[in-house]
Amino acid sequence: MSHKPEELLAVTLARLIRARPTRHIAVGAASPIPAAACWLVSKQGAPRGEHVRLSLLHKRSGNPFTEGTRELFDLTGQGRIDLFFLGGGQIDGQANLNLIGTGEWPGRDVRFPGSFGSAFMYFMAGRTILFREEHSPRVLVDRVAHISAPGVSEPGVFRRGHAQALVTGRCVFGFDPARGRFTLETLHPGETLENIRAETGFDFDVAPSLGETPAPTAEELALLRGPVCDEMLETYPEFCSRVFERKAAA
Amino acid sequence: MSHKPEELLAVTLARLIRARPTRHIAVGAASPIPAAACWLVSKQGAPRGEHVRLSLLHKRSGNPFTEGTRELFDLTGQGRIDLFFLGGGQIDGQANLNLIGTGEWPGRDVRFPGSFGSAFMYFMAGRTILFREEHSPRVLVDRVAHISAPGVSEPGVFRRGHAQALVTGRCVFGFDPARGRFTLETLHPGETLENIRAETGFDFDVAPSLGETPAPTAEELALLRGPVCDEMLETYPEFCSRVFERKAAA
Amino acid sequence: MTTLEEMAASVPDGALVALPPDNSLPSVALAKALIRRGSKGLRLLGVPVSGFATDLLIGAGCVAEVQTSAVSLGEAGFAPRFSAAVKAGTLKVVDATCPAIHTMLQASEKGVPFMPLRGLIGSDILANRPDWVVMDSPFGDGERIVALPALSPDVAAFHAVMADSLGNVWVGRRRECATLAHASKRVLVTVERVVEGNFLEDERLAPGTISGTYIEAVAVAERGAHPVALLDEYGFDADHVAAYARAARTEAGFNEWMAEHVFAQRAAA
Amino acid sequence: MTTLEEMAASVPDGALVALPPDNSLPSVALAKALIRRGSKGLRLLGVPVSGFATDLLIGAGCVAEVQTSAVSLGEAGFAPRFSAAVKAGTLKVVDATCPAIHTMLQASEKGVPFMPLRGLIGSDILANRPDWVVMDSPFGDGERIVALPALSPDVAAFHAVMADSLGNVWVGRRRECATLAHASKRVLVTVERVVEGNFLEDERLAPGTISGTYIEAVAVAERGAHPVALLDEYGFDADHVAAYARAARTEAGFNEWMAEHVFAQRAAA
Repeated sequence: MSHKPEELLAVTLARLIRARPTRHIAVGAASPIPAAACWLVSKQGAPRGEHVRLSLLHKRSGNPFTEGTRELFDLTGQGRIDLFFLGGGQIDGQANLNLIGTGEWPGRDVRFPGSFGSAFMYFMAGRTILFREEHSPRVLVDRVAHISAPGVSEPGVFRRGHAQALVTGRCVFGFDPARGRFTLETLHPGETLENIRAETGFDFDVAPSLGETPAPTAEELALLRGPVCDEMLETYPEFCSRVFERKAAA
Repeated sequence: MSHKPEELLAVTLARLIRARPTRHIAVGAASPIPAAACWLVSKQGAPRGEHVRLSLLHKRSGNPFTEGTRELFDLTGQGRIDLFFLGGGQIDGQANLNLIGTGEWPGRDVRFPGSFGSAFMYFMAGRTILFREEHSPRVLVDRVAHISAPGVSEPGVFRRGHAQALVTGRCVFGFDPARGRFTLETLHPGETLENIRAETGFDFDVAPSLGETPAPTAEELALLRGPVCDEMLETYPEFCSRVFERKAAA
Repeated sequence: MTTLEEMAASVPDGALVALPPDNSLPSVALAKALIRRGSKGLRLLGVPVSGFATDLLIGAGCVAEVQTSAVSLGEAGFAPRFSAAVKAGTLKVVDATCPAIHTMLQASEKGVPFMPLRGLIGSDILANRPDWVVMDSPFGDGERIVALPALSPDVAAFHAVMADSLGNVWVGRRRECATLAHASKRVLVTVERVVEGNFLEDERLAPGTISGTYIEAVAVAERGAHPVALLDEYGFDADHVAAYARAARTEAGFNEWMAEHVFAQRAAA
Repeated sequence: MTTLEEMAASVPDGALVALPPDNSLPSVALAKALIRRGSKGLRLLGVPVSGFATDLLIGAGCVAEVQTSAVSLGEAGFAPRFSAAVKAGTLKVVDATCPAIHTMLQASEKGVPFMPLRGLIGSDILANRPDWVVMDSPFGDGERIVALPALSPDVAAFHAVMADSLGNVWVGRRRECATLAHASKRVLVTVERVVEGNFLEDERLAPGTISGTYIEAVAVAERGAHPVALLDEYGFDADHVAAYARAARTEAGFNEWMAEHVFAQRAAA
């Protein structure tokens, strides 16, 4: 069954979510692909029988929080958020994130919007999946110009979680916080190890089992295009129209 | 015009309130006399043209707080409460308060209910009026058995306010935090300096101007028995019936 | 949904159980169910003070320790079974002051190991709290201030007006219950009723709602705060509390009151 | 009650002005009035990030400094006048992270000089904040943690749904506005409408109400959050913001947009 690249990414993220126990996911990024992945996990039913709770921060109605924007951070501080998604204008080989900008502080060359809650969430969520569609030496750099949120922390600094993986438009990297290094796990269709090396500014390890990122199954695609799309139409009409070819009722 | 002892106390407290700039008073104690004093100040109109805000913590409807019981303490921490009332199972000559009890900690002889917020409010309110109707060596002691809240603080400890005065059923003492001592200011009708010394367990100074606590004026009594009583009927029906001889509508 | 008696059975002996006081949605119904199940060794936390439900639990012998800023029946006076237990030395009392309890819960709510609080220095409350420490301001301005450790109750229990289909509960302006829920490991809520829908979708109800995220179980207990008031649902039953205060002056009187008002309820149920 | 233009006139040049972002009741109406009055040297605080109103004020030359965790137009992309000002070096940017801004305001709300926050260590945000200090846990457990100083804005401004006869304002679930109000020296609120009564007497409205205790002035500004959404009153006007984002790519386009959407409003009023 043919599928769009966004569908492959959503299914790939969903499999990473299901790989570990996950009770509560917060999705704060503007990107609809992590949201689709979370809804897919929710619609697939719990991998271990547990209910997966989603807090979608961009949902227009029924905002899950009643203490204002503070509550997401408090909730995460309490250890109740098992998984968060982060991206970055730059990501380096130690999983450091730069959401500030390039050039002299605070981003005199290119200024990104800013760090949002990353300097807290990356430490306090149970784990983080890094997601950035653009996979180029511009984004995946040897060393970020400025660290919004560090990939690893020294002893004495409380840290609950780290990056689980980095998913890009080209491949999936796993991350080992003890070694502070990424390992290339799977290649999306059409990619080669050589191409990944050329497009990646940081050094990484290669999994002995390196293979192709598994394509979505027919069941996964049916869920994405049906009930997942139903849930996303209100918040992401443009995405649903482009990827799933469905429009919200007028 | 004849008056009840409670009316003298309410008027005396009201005059102490009006003696200093006061924008916001919180009344937390169960005693209705400070509440009557606050309502009297409010009904008299502002001494300097400012509006006096009352937060009556025991008001049954229209509780002023929407952050729960935390808000009173936060409000006081912010410096927005100019005046609070405190009492004590014991009060000593340094204005230390004991709301814990007597005998071995935590009050093996007589246990009082506990400190409530006194260990914070006494430091953080703009000033405190101490009020205790019983004036006896049992209550006014040389040294409290346990300090719930200290009357004075050492350098390096943030303290916004202290006791302004101690009003009892027998007299009015002023308090000087720099010296940590009370000064007898006025005697209620029928009291003598000798009697106050006999009934007070702590040593105190005597104001050169020592005189009688001024009786309520006709205007003050009219306000107390009319509009002040109107405001208090819902919360303090027994008090209004006993002191003002008015009953709430059935 | 669970039943009140199942909810009580889920609270292990010895647990640190947080209860709001009489002006802030205590679940008197759950306190009575804990007594009926024969709870032992509970460590109660008053948020930030303690009232009627705490006196019942102490009198019934369920409580080893109470951490609180005061125990009182309000207009009805001292809490008689608390006073008797202190005098007898059968109850460990850990005194606090109201904002300190709020602060320790807020530290858990924010996921920080401690929070500072002004006041307290020079009070014997501090002198009797080895778990509270005086620190110098990290900004080098010479201020000494108390650092209070985060406190996370094993179980928080309160009585809300209503729950919805998703397990959200509505507590109105009693937002200390929200902080308590955020700070606690398990949250058990009794309610007057369960209604269809999702409070979080309603802008008028959402501000007084605690998300089901924090709630482990909800049980219906009609008039579950009685004799305490429940917002605008029902008022404070002063006669009932005064009658209790009179009866509970003696252990025999307390036991008689319990037979009628706590144990007879199960027989009737 | 005051007017919008009087309210704007009361904000002194150079003030530290806290503004909530586009999902949290910004007073776009007051931002426009500040531009019309020719405010200068404002120091803006994003609570905890900044959006449309901040980009307008920066573009109009009212802003010397912005302390925030991000400046963004959301779906409409980067904030164009913010980006231009950073590139030109005409704007001081003090970067923060969202929970740090909440925490600094909560410290003011509680009247403590600082509060700790986890995270942050190893981030260049911390390295660029000499006012934030790393401290050792006072409990001797070896944890290193950041202490954030209390932050008290000179002025907080937001747009509420309604005010009542006593100056209480209703913000529903956007309780960050309540913390902001508690933490700030002056609070200026625009509203859609003023209604009779006292929200604090109504158990359904009280939980979303900020007491008039904290509010200095209220002015009516109908659709005062537009183009941003206001709870269930009106939605986000994505077309309007996208059109702004396109126009404001250049200074000339921005000025043209301002003439039509900011300065023409006074002429019409």
